[in-house]
Amino acid sequence: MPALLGGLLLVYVAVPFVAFLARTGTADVLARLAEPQAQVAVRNSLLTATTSTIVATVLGVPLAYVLARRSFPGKRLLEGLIILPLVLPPVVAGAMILTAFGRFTPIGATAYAVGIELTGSFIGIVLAQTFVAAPFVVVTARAGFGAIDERLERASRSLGYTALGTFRHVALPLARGAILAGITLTFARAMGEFGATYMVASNPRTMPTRIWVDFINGGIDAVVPVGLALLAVTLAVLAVVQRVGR
Amino acid sequence: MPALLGGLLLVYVAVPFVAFLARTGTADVLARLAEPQAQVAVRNSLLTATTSTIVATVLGVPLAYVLARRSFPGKRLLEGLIILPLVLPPVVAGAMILTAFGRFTPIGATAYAVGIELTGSFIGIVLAQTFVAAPFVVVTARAGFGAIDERLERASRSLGYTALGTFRHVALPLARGAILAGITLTFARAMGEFGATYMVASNPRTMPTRIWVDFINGGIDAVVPVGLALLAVTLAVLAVVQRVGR
Amino acid sequence: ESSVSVLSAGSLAATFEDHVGPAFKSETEITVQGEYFGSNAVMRMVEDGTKHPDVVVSADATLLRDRLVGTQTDWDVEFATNVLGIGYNADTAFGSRMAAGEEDWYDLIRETEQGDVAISNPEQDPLGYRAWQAFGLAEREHGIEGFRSEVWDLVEQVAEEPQVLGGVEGGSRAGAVVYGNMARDHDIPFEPFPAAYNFADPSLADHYATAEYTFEDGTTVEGRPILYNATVLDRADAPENGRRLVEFLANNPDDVLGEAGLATADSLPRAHGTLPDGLTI
Amino acid sequence: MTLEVAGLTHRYGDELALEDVSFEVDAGEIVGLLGPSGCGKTTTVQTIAGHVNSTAGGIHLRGEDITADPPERRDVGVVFQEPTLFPHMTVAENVAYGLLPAGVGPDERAATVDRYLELVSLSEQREAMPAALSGGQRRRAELARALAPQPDVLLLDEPLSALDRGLRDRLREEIARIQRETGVTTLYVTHDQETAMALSDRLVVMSDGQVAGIGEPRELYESPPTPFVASFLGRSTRLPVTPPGDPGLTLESRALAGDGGT
Amino acid sequence: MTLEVAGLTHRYGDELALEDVSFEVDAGEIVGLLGPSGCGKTTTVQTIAGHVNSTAGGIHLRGEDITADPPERRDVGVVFQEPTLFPHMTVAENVAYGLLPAGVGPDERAATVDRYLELVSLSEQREAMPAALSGGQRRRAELARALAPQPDVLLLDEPLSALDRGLRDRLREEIARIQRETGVTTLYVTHDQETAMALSDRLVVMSDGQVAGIGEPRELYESPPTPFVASFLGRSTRLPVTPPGDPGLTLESRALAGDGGT
Ligand SMILES: [Mg+2]
Ligand SMILES: [Mg+2]
Ligand SMILES: [Mg+2]
Repeated sequence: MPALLGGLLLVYVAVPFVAFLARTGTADVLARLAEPQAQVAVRNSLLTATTSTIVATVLGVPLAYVLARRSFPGKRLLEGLIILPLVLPPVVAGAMILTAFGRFTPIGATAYAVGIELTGSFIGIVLAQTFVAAPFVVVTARAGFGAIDERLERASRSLGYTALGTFRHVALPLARGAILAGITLTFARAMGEFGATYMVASNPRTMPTRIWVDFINGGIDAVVPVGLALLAVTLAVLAVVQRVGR
Repeated sequence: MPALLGGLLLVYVAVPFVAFLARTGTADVLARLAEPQAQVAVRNSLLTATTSTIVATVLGVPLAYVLARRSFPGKRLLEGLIILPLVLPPVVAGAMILTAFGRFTPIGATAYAVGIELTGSFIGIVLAQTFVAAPFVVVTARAGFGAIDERLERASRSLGYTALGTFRHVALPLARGAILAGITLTFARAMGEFGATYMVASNPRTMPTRIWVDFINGGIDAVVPVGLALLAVTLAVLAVVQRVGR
Repeated sequence: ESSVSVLSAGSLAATFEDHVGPAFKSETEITVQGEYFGSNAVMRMVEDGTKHPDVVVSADATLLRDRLVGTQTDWDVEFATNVLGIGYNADTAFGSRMAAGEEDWYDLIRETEQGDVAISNPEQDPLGYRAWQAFGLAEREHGIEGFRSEVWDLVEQVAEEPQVLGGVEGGSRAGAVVYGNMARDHDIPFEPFPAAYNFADPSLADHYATAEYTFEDGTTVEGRPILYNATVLDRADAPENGRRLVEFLANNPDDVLGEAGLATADSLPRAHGTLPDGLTI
Repeated sequence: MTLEVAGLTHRYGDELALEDVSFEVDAGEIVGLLGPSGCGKTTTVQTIAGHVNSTAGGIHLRGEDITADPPERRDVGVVFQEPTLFPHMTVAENVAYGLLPAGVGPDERAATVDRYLELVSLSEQREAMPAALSGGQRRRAELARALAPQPDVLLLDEPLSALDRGLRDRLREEIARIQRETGVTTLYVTHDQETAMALSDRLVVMSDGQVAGIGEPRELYESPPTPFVASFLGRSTRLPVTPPGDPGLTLESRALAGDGGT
Repeated sequence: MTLEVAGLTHRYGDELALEDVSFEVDAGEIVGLLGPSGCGKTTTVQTIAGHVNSTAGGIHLRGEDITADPPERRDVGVVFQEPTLFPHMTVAENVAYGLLPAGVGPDERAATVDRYLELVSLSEQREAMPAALSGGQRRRAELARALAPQPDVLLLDEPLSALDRGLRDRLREEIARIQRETGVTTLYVTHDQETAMALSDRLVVMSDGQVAGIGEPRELYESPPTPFVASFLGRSTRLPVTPPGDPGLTLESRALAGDGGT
């Protein structure tokens, strides 16, 4: 019975995928992937999504810890804030990022004055991906930290470790599984991010923006090569993350 | 130190939001939300995202259970398959759904013949949202089930409960927290889903498609009313879910 | 409830949502259900069969005619035109000098920094290649040697119309080459180009045609007037409603299109191919 | 004959975990299933309970062939080696859990729960959550839970191995008393010769997936059928009393150091 | 004077958890902090350990004011009421954990771990994970972990309340021995009069957030300063022997039924 219901969902996810490949075929995938445009997109996506995931993890895991452990006025508000990018349609997220970091905003202009372009650049892509994907690692890691008995951390403090040392030696290793799940979700989302990226930095091209351009120029069939590459690359990276994380 | 790093991420998420509201103002939000178009979008979004979340939960939680408990050949493949919609840019997801369920496909034509429109309809929206958002509840619930000692379930079987009864009385209550987190992510994602929805069913309008149309019509300022409504409605529903789920 | 589905160029989103839709509904009780992508994507999705609207509207009459007439339909009606020009952000140096109106746009744009001014991607969007063509025509019109290549290096090619305007509004761009109706929809200041290169006058078609743009794949597109056309697909679900909408557009009652910021020329509306029975313009 | 295990053979992948294991447990009898770690005791228990499907062989309960039945249709009560109280239910709810599928009505259910909680001396803990119980209390709650639906056979898989020495001795006597009072047919699995000898009416000694000897404790001890049985049963008397590191602490620390399972 | 607690007052929101609590613990002394559940014992311990910041009052350790120090700078060893072994480390790693911030080098660290594991009779479990230990072994591992960095004061917060009766008695004696051998200044928190009387050099009796009496066990017992001390200390002798439900089971089931905490 659970298998039956679950199977239904799997079939539902599989049908579009199979129909898509059946219709489009995968004939000249390799030839198309050999084109420099495609290769650049793969490289850009890997580069930016990895950066975004690292940024999201390095900032998000401590945030998750603070949210799990401390209570302070306005905490509820911050918790709502962190779900925000999850709810926002990517277009709105993109528009928001532009209002904050666009070239002629105070922040954007300052950065530009010192030679850093916050939009239409790798940084722009990372800004967009981080904004949209970071909540996943925060929400998941928070659940992981919440499940740790706080007394273990008190014991660590009384054994001479600072709050930071305790975080490193007790909280982090014990929440590893949850953090790993969060990194998985964040990386997958960053790799697939299109809407906000397209608003903030449609160039340089990532795989999703390349796919969009291929789509409007060449229709559904043209999407297949980079689309498959996106799936393959993402799943490969996640497999490595799982292995290393164990 | 964790608070500092975490604060950085919060600030990063907050800055675009604040900049956005500062720039656009929230003056005539209520007036705009009083317009029937906006109200229809709110209603449609609530209706479809709730339906999608229920479908994803009813199918996805059993799937998560099967993935957590059974091992069978091809399991890795299915696990990859279920992350797929997470990685795909929504446009590609939308294109895939259209190749599977579009009006002139075998499935779409058959459904149309008996009076069911799978695209450009409520069903189409639910199809798109479920495809994109269901993985969250599966991944999260799976982690929850995985954390339950399997021996508890064996004990339940030996006390006279079928596999299904054991699922209901032991596995479900013990994984409740994780399932709740999954439902939260899925609902938030379904509420915010734009790319696939716009491809599969840009009408009837949901809040995200309404926002998109408002945006290309009226620019960034025009996005504010429905955008705020989207956030408010989603957070309100999630607050209720959290309360009921405890 | 009776409705008609429209797949339209993104630049007409406001036109349909705020002007044509409500006016048509009040006249006919038929609801317009609009859906908007770049003109190229529109054609592609109709060809692919991923979208099956009743009415297709293009911001590039030739594009629709080349791609859909003969396979998906055998006629189209040109019903409006539009003006190309520069929309700007008055808070920037470039924008404030444009607003002052004392200097020529082509002098001001050359003083911007790389990326300050945006255009649509010419590979994806007619708005993009029209910018290229307009720069070329302007170079000749004003006798400014090397203007186009100089400016071309300065401007940033961003995705499509929505992104172009989003940049100006959001504060990441000082200005952008846009259509007049877009600037009006978004409430940003707009300076139209002169008729010689604003692509708004169908009678200057031959002049516009002297400017060309060559795509990355080597094909070439000539400049031509901005001409919006529409058709009803052969396999429309609601062909009758579709025809009424096209008729409504062609006859433009109460200047609905003018309200939306579009231009109508004397030569419009103009039909191509054999119009279906019952459709009169 | 309440329980009949005939020719049980089980393979995990390539490895032969059980090989032709056969024995019987009479009504009301308590049989000890004794053997060193890894000899196949738990696999045997799991097969009888229906959580492992044997590669070959059959199991009869009260004359019926239950080999293919799922666990929930077997009327076999199990106390697992590790604790399995449901953490989201009170002690009373845990004990009542198995009564519902057995079709016991609400009133009788409450009475039954009371009776079994009293039997294991946990009446005062009826509303406690398992997390609040001590190790010995948990074990007794599990015993009550397994007994309440009145199974045809009770399987106890090393129920004491996770407990400390002194508690273990006391709880062993408690189990003997409960078995006497309820008269439930019991298979008691252990690697501890002393426990097996003290508790069992009869012994089944296993070694390396096979039955090495069956008989009454004294009989097996006095005339062991195989050298393995001889050495395994004899060892408890031959065990040398090793002097601990610090001679000053001898008796006290011995008592504590010796606790816990294998 | 090793530990000096002076005028400790603590509020949780509106509620007054501690009110002007003052007492001292001499070097090498073992002082029992005794009182019924909820009287403020754990809050006092947490305040001394630095996990709770008191609203008012001060704590001096070896003459130094540590009131504002974070827990890691206090040289206070704690064994919490509930088990807190790090589940991702072996027993030896747990015991070694506190030696690193104390600046003990690798060689000495290994020797120290060996010494303390031997002290608590856990040498054979050095590589075991905490989950594999019995309840009593866990408690002893925690004791070793708390003692290894040689804290100025050891705080034991009802270390036996989660254990079964018999084990409790044995481990109590074990703790007394370890305290004697290491000579560590100890504050032993309990709600159990018997344990407190048996273990302590001196007693601090608390009631409702306040100190109700301080003195040597016998002295307090014989001439209690307040009615509360009288009734609380006296109760262990006045406790009536209630006959259990089934008279046939009397002694055996009593021993088991009485175990566990509060
Ligand atoms: Mg367009
Ligand atoms: Mg075993
Ligand atoms: Mg306490």
